[in-house]
Amino acid sequence: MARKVAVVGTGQTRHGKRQDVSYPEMIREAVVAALEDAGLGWEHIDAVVCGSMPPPMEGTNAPHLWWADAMGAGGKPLLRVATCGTTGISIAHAAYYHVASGLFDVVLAVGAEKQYEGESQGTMTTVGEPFFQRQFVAGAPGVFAYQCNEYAHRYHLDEERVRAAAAEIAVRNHVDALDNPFAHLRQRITVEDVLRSRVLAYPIRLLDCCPASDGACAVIFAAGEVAPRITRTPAWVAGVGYAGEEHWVGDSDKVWWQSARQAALQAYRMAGITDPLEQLDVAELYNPFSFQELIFYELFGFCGPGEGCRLVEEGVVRRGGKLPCDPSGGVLCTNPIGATGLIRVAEAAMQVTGKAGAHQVEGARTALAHAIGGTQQINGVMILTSLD
Amino acid sequence: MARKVAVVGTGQTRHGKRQDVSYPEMIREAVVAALEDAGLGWEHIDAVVCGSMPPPMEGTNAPHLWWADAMGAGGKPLLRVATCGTTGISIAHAAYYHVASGLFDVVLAVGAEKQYEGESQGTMTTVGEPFFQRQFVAGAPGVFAYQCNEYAHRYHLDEERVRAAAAEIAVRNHVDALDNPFAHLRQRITVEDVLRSRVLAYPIRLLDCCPASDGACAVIFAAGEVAPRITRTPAWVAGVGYAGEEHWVGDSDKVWWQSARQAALQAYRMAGITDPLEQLDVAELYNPFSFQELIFYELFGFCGPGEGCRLVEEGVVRRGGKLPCDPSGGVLCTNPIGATGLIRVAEAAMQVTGKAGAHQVEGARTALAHAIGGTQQINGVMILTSLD
Amino acid sequence: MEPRILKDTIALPYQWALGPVNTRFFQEFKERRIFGTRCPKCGRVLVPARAFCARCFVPLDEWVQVRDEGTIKTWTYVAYSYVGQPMQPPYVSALIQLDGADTAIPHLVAGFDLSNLEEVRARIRVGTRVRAVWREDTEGTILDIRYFEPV
Amino acid sequence: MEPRILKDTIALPYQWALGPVNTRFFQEFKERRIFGTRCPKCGRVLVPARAFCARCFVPLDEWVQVRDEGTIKTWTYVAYSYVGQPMQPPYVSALIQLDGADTAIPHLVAGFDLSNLEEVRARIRVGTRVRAVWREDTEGTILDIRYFEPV
Ligand SMILES: [Zn+2]
Ligand SMILES: [Zn+2]
Repeated sequence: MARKVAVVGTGQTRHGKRQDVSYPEMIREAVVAALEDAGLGWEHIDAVVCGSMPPPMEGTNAPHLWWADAMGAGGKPLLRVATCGTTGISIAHAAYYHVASGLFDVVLAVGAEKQYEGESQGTMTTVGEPFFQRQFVAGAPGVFAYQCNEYAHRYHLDEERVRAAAAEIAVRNHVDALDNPFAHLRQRITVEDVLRSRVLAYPIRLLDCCPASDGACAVIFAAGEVAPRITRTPAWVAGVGYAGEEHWVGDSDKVWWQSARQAALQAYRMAGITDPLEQLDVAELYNPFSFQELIFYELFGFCGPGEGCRLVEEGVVRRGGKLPCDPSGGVLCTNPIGATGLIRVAEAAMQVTGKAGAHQVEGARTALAHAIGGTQQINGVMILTSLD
Repeated sequence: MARKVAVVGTGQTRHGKRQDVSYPEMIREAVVAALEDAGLGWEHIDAVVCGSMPPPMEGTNAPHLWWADAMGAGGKPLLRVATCGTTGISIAHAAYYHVASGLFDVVLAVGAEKQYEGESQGTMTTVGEPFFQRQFVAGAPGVFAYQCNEYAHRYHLDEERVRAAAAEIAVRNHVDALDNPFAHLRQRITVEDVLRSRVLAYPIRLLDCCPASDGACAVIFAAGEVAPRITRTPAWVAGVGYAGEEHWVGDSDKVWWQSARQAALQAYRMAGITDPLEQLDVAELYNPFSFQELIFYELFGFCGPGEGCRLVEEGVVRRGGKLPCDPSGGVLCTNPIGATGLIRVAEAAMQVTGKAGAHQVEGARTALAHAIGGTQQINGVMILTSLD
Repeated sequence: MEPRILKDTIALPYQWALGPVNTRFFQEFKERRIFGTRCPKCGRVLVPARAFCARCFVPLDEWVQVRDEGTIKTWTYVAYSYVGQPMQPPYVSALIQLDGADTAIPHLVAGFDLSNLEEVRARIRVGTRVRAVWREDTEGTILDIRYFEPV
Repeated sequence: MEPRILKDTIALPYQWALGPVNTRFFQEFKERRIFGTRCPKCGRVLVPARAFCARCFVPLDEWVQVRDEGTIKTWTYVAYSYVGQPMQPPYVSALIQLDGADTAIPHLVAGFDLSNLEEVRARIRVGTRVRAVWREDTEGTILDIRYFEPV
């Protein structure tokens, strides 16, 4: 039985094109915001866990060392975690293990990216091994477009229906982002705009696709014994699940995606969740591409296999519905990749503690945060709750 | 109080120029060796923690994904840790936290490097931030040569005496490596050879400097409840210490090096060590450059400040002495960087469980493993013991 | 004062060791033969040939030739470009399960007009049969197959 | 069969944002002025100028000019070369604490015969005083100082 752990503070930068600040200055914005939210000083932090995408993304090959001063990491254990797109949720998991181990009481988790400083898709292409796959991996859109096309075919879904549901998700995320002061894309769009936007990697069109963002997120985890002394509103870590996948892109099923399913089921088991649609109040899914979100509804048990479109059509997953998804506007509107998974955790914590402001889901008590990474190789889930 | 954790198995590849195998094939050599040592199957592993240097070192930008199958990581949590030179010890710490948290019983830690596949010093130069430091960071030898020259000056030591002690350390490591079947450099050298070898970055000469190695290491950590069922010879983690440093290379003292001192003192406190020279039986120090080892003797309390040379001169730190250091031949003879810190942990575990073969320190019960990383920014220590 | 930007390029050379299994695979590839390895435990034929099975963790040494024809498992039409892109868009990237293999490999599908998405959609779907079009002068790399074309 | 090697080069372009503090620092640098920022808490003058103090975690906004002369805190003579090396060996890299600063910066020491280590050792040691030699045409980069020369 692991030690109880809670999120006691979160901080985000304004996300977008942040050429106004250097990398460490951007990091510090998020760290200071999280410390202020928790009412802590940097001297109260026992250890720091941080991360971003592979370092060629920004051309600084051990960025945690450059960030150290901005995170107040001098004299503290400093871990850098880098699992690709999953990085943010991996940071959260690693920080959680630090505290759960009993060796540290208060741990700062920091994720960040400065996509405008390098070539994200060029870097991601070199994630593939050099002999067989690298030539054909067309950045992230190329990889995930495979999954989207296979999905529609698997369940014999009408392509137009899937297309419409994905467009609806894109529109919903963009509308929700207008209520999130940290969001990158802040523009009202219509289903027609989505369908008219140019194809990146079929079926993914420009407005089905996340932006490249600069930004950082910081989350403070504290042990059960100290969390209530730090804040009146701890967001307890109720469950964690995290699973890898085999290496070769063509070896395993990415529609009934084992690692995503396993990560969710593990987290549910730990959190005592047997009926996610009933027991979760909000979910921050990792949706860099609108279509993918349909798949996660199914893998996470919000509906049965092949039924994802229905949840969109019936309004179940929109704000005001039974299980609002991505009320922050999601990855689709904000994607500083190394921070993105951690932003899901921060947003989940904000929701269950009533701190989400204009995009607050009323009465939210239990929330799911999720991220994926690699060429569809890792899934991580964390469930937060205000219920003690 | 953290859960008890032990090392129950270790595995290393033959280190050196390993162009005979692909990266995953090399990884698998170490993993299979560790599983065999522990008498476990891959299905007994609950989670995998792995890492290497910044990925431009090998030009594969999320290598853990490529290694996944070789580590048996499918369907398991898979974390990639990358803290620069410290990576190996950071992997050990992170794997230890996993088990200590109570969430996992058996965790596989894997570190590796394929230095012959890329340009190590070119990659390490880009560890420096691009505005001020990168131009002047002459790879690892350049950074650590600063430390070596400052050391001699700080304590008003006769440069010839320091030079002789460092040469003696280089010779001792090379001799010891002959008894280590996994070692990369396997050649008998003399003090004269060291002094005649060409200068890389004064005072560091070629034979004061570690080689560039390919290689991998795997270590299996298990919870206190299950470790004794896995092996009759668990190597208990008695203490861990880990500390970061400020970012700017010219801001802090690298001779009386705070992060190294702090890491050791934390680990000693946890392990109940008050007199390291008496209580430690063997130490695997991170010595990519012969001179540095003198500094660690002092920081780790084997002697007082400025007294490092005496330990060499009096034979205290050689095999047969009071506290043999680097009986494996050390980093100086084998440096697959991402594995190197983990090799220190593996060697420490091998020593305290009597599994070190020809380089066994007789009767060793308690051992210290250590690694450093970044532009002198991180130090990690782990103490292993066979004493229950 | 407008914050400044510093521009530079980092270029590093690499030499990746193929190891014995990939070396042999590409040796056969040069002769326009495609091999997998069969797992003695789960029975699957894994393509490209592997040194070990990810699901059973056992070493593999039974080499099995598969056909250079197969079925599209999934695909995408790539119409955007980026710095560092290995291929020139537009192109079709697909996962293709070769006859005799239990896994699919990524490669290109081409050999017809790729300028228009709707025409591509008319030619390509999950399940479409395709066949390798080989280079004249094979070199032992994955690009010895220029692309797969619909049968 | 001899295992094969695949060779390639990866080149990627970057544009790093300097942010307001570095931008201002290099603006002054262009005019051959070197600035640090003073920490209101610990009183140290940090060079190059910083947005915050690593030890006190407070923002810094008091800019303090320091001299372009200082003292070598430590040094090395670099005589080996590698792919991707920014400078051409042999060269002397040193940490130099400028007069008025509480921290040291890395830079080159030159302006005399660098071909022989023993001659270099005769000129350079910890404690040697040095002075910046500036470029004629400054551009606002750290290389506007060509090197430091012994005084
Ligand atoms: Zn099998
Ligand atoms: Zn201060």
